[in-house]
Amino acid sequence: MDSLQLQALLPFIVLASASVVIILLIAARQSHTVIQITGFLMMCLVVLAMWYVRDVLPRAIMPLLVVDGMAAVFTGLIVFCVLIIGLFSFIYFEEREENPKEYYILIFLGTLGAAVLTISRHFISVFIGLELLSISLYALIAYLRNRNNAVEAGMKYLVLAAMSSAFLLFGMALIYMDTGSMDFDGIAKQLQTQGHSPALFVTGIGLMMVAVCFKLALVPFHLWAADVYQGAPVPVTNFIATVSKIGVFAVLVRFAQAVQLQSYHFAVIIISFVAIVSMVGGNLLAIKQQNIKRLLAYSSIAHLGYLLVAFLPGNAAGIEAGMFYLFAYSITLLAAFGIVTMLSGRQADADQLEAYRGLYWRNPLMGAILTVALLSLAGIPLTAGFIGKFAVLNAGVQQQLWLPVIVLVITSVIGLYYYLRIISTLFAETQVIFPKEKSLHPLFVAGTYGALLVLLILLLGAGIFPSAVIDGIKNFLCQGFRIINF
Amino acid sequence: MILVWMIVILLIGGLLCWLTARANEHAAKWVALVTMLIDAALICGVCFTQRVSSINTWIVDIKTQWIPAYGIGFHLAMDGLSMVMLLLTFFLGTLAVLCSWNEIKQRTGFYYFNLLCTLAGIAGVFVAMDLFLFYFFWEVMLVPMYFLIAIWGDTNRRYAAYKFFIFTQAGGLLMLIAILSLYFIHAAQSGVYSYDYFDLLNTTLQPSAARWIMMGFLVAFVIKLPMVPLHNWLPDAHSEAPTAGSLILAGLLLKTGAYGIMRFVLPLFPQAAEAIAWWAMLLAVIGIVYGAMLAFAQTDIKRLIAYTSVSHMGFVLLGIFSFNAVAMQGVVMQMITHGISTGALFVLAGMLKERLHTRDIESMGGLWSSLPAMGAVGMLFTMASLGLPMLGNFIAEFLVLMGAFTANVPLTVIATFGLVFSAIYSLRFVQKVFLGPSTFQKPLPDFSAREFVMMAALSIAIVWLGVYPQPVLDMVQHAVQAVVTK
Amino acid sequence: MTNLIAYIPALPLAGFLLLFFTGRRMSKSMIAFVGAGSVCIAALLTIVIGITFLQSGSSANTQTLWQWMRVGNFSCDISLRLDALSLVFVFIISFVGALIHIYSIAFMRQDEDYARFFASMNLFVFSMLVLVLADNLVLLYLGWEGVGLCSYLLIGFWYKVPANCAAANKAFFITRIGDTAMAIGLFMLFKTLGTLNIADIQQQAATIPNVTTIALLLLMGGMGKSAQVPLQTWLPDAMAGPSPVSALIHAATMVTAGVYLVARMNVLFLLSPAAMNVVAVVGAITLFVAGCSALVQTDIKRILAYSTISQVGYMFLALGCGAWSAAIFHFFTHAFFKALLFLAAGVVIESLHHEHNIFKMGGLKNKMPLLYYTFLAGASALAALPFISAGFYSKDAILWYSWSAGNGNVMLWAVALTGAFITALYSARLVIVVFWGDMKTPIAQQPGKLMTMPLVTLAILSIIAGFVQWPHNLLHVTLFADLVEKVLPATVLKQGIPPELLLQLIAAVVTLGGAYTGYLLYYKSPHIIEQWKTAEPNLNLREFFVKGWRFDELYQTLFVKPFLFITRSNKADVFDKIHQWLVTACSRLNGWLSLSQNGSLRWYIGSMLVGIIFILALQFFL
Amino acid sequence: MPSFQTQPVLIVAAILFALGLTGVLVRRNIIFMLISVEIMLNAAGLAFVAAGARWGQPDGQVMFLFILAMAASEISVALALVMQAYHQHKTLDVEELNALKDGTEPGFG
Repeated sequence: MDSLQLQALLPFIVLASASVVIILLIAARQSHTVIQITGFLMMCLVVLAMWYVRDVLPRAIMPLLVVDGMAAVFTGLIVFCVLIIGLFSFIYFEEREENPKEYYILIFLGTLGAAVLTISRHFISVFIGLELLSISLYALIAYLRNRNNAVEAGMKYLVLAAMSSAFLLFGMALIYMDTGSMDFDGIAKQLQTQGHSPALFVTGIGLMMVAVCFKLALVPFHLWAADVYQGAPVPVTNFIATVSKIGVFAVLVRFAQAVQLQSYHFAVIIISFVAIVSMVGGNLLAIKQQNIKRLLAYSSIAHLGYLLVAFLPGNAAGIEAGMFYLFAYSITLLAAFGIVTMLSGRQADADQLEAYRGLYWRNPLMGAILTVALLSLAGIPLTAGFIGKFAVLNAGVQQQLWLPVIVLVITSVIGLYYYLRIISTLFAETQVIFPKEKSLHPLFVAGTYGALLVLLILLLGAGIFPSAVIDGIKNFLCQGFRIINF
Repeated sequence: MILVWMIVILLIGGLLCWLTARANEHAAKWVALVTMLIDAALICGVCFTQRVSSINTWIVDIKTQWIPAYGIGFHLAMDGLSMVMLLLTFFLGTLAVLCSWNEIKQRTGFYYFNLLCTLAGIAGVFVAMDLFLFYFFWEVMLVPMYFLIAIWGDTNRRYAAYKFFIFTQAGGLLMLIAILSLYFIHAAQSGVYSYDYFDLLNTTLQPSAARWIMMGFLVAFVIKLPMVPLHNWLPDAHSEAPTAGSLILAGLLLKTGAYGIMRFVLPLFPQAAEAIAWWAMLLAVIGIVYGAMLAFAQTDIKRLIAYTSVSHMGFVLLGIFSFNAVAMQGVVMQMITHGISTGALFVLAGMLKERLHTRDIESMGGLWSSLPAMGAVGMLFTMASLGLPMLGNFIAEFLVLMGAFTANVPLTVIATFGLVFSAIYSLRFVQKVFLGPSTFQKPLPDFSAREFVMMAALSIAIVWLGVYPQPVLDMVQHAVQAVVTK
Repeated sequence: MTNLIAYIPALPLAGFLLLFFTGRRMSKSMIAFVGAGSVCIAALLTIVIGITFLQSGSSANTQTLWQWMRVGNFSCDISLRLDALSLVFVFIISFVGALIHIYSIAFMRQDEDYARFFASMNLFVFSMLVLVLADNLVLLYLGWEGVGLCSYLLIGFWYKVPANCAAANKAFFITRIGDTAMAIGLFMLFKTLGTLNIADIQQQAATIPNVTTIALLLLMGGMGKSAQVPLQTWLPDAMAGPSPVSALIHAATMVTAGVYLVARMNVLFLLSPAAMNVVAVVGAITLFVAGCSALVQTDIKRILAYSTISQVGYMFLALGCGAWSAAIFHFFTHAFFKALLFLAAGVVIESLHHEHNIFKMGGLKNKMPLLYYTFLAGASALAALPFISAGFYSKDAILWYSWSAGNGNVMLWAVALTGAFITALYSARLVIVVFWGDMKTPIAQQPGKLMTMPLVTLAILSIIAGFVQWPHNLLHVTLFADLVEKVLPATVLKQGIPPELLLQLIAAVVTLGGAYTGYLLYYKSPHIIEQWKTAEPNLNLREFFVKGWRFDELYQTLFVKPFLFITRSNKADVFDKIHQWLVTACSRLNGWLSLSQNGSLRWYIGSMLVGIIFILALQFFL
Repeated sequence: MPSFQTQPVLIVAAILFALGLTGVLVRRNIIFMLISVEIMLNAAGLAFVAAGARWGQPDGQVMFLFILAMAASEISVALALVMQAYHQHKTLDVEELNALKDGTEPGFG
């Protein structure tokens, strides 16, 4: 490993050291505030490091990792999400009596896992990243063990995730057995040069797809999503909905790109099938849901289905569209869960729709942000979600994937109903006066509001002037393709 | 730049309303009124500085890049047709502000914000010459309209608002797919990625492709129009919306559908449109008769008027698909006069509701003696709605039918008998509301000065259009000719 | 003088606008001054213009006001055209209109909606003038619909009584059906000729291939407005309006708009013998059907209404036979005597506490002699008493032409003759029952000067108006025919028909016989009627006639009830059900899918396994 | 090519995997479910070792070590959760852990 490679890995090293720093701080009995600020600074440091190393990209660290433009985009997105989630976590945990300090260790470890996923080009690194992420999540979900049935949620996630890991591993083993390589490029090369036994390879891909679908909560492996979203603390839910999905999607994209997954008929069929049933199932499940966390879980099932439509073409446009979509989806969910966090009280999360009745009239800013977020989820213009959906449709129509595209359209119309349902609740008349019980550090309240405002500006900005984002993604991807083709 | 300014002024005015209402609830309406008047003055200025009869080209044309990555431009342009529609928009918009004056007592700031945003969206639709931009405005006008219905509507407002949004969104997304398909076909042919209307006009399409793509556009437009059997959102939305909402819905929103067909469907897909002309005319005729029959059956005054819109817009569809200049001019006239006459009836219904606190015509009656001026105006607009000569609607329907007669005799004959039905429901309306024994004992106030000004403006407009429609006909002549000759 | 034509309709329009906007703040005398004054000036203007027109000897004067619409290859203007035919109509409209307005000043004095009445009347006069002065069919249609509107407004003038509104609505609907047919006719004309200008149509008519259809469609329009079978049912109900309205709109002017239309479009009808026959047959049927109904009515205004239908039937008969000038002549005389009868009936009704039933009247001859004699003049004109009434000259011409004219035949003549008998019979009945015999209801008030003056004027006209046109074999005065035949084709006579004198004698005898029968039945020996009434079939027949040949009931079952049934049962919009069904389907699916989210970890594992198997199967079997 | 026969080992691994899967599916006790998951992981490990042997590479065994490490850490977290679950529910039956689910919702629209 030369110094340039080391340099390329700098952001990830900083990220890894963040956990260590937190551990040390806890050992030094520092307060929640200090840990929070340190965590925030560490994340900023990661961003700085990424900025610093941008010139050495793309760079492969054989055989496990590759840091390229695509990885940079995904990691940047992940780190951004974690920055925001970290801010929200403070006000969420500050109210609760449990000791929140270890939470930060776990969240940074999980982030590291997701970040590793984005740069992995080898089964081993995929596996390590994924497990790092998963094991952190087990603990994170059940972190507030005394409420919200958090333990139940953690338990369910654990058993199912472990099972899906087993599938992933078995699938990997089969592919390895078939090709003799665990390196993505190696597998690809092997597939091109010599005849391989389709049965092993196909089964392996199938089993791996199961694991990926599970992590992305796609139908028919979606059943955990609602329960876990509901049981986990709100920032953790937010983390699952954004960071873990970005990481897994990143590795999916990289793997698919390497082995040209979309050139296999069976793979296209599976992905189309999963995408379609996810769009239909997710939206239908959400229609009557009254619990906003569950509702967002179902909505994210549907959204990941939309994302797969962008993934289906397997070309640059599709990947760009997918990245933009993930970007839009992430900031939208960050904003939505941010509001949920803000409204969650000492006793319970604000997950009942009733708690949102007349929110706009009580707190116009929060109401407006949540409204914009929901409109973005529904894909209404002026919001990032619309451009995202447009990009996905763009990619789908270009490849003439009529069936998924039509299903996308129909299901997003169905989906519109439940977003509108929440929105009209936000604007409904209200008699109930909700007591304000928070007395937090004004800096953090200001910070949280600031974060929400930033998200709002991003949501609208990416909806009205998406060029900057799209061009950014394009530029980074060009770097990414260079390494893959060299 | 004048077009951009028109839209921007509306948006700024809307924001100002929102902000000023926090200081003073009454300030908002004055801000809104001034905004509308400025815009109305602008468009009148354009109208007078251009020599009206000689508009045979695009008067104002602004074209810049917006999202270059997708070939999306920001292209606004105006020809005679757009200009007429803009005149109508700002005329009715001003009235919408006026008729909300006393009706809206709560949350005025947000109300006027939404009102002006809706108008901005509508104005945008009429001048957008980039298909993506068109779609953008098309969707943008929905959200504030949704709020207008869902927040300030009547008892069943949420249901109506959902229905309105979901119906139009469903059509809109299909149109988006169609736009994308057209975009890619055009790109494949010319190598230029562009959503520009004038670029896409040069696309040559396979008949089958043209048919499908056209259907995508058409579905969106006929839902908005609305055409039976896709009209169901309309009665609910119209009857539940606040008065200004109904006015804008009936007066302007429906017109965007007709405008879309004239501007996009016919020029882009002339052959495909011709192929389905018979079916479109058939559905139009069904709409005319069916809407009239349902209007006759209603007891809710606003619902009744809403169904008359279904009937009247049938004439629009009939005229458009008869592909000749006479009918097409009639269609433009119908768009304007229907906007005025039905808008006036909705305003009238709003005034009645303000005084009687009911929309049920069974509980009205004999109001002419207590409200003579209102009775006279009501009679005037009912007569307009049943197509009495001397009033604008007659010109419109006469031209449409006369033009359509050259295209399809049997259907036009049936459509003409729709005039009998329109007489039946109109007279029932007058009789139930204004004639018969008086049911209200306490004295009711007749027009206030504000109401008088509104009704006078509408009455003068409708009579003027009936007696001297030539200026309007001249203004749109070239636009219509261009559509017809395609 | 040509550029003064526009002032004729403009004056009543100005009156209307003035009354419409400021009427509620005007005093009653001011209203009367504006309302009646505008029409009176218009009448004077008409006379001036008419005289100049006649002196100038030109065939037509056109005045174009402004371009109405020009679209593609279609253009039409707001343009007025005065020729002999229009002149006759304009004269009647403005002159009779002025008289009726004067009468109304007193008649409507007590009404609170004085201004509204005069406004509507003025608007009517305006529309009617536009109708007859229009130089293109679109403008004609404008006037056509305008008079329909005014008719509606005035029938339902006393709108607080639901029955009046119903009558108004009925009038509007039924005429609208005719109007719609007419509109289709206009579309067809435009499609074939590319113009709707009347002069152009007349020039190019020969090139129209489907002229019969067009003519019949236009006829439909005329039948609606002119209350011809089968669209006649609205007119008897229209009597719900004030008497001056009945006089002006439903007797003198509007109901003859159909006659005007057919006469104006004579070129088209001449090209189509079939259409001519239809016109004649419709007229014949109508005059007979309505005459029978008029015989048995008891409401004074309804009798007059049916008689109007019947008389307009004569006009149609004449038109259909090709006796163009005779039809217009009958319109001319009919306007006077029927307006007179209605106005007089209005006085009777007013005097007798709004009593409409003629059998509760009686004995007015001595109490109200002036009224009696004017009414008598009108009734004799209606009955067409030979020589002394205007009706004789016009109706005799029609009877003669119904056989002798190119399109006439003996059947039509026979029907017309029967009609003449019936007309004389019910005219006599009306006079005798209302004015003779014993007084049954006390008189409340005598008519004032403002009311008697128009009555007397019209009575005189009812007698002398016929002198402008005498039968050929008597004096051969053809002033009227000469005038209108500048525009209308001359009547062509057939060969081989009985001598005119014989037919005239028969007609005169029949008329007198009818009048005598009336005298016999209702004065001399009323027991005959009483006896006749005792028989069951006769009662049924009477009932049948009273109900206007049960046309109303027929339409009720054929159209109204099904329409009401369909609309009522579909009030909630059947298409809504489809959308509701979609919503329900989504809701169901949601329910079923929700069942899978049952919180059981083992179930989750199981379904995951199923998913895996499914995906693997998908891979291998596709 | 080494003469090592991968086929039988693979079949054994598959059987082991299926056994583990069956175990997860049929057992109600959380502990046993976890054990079954471990069996599945080990089956995958076995497959890796076999594959590594087939290609004469150490990678398979390396992977197995990773799997072991991951399984251990996972189980440690899992056992902590099991403790908590037992603490709260006084049972290890997974069927008792079903508070989180779709409830019956109020009416539509």
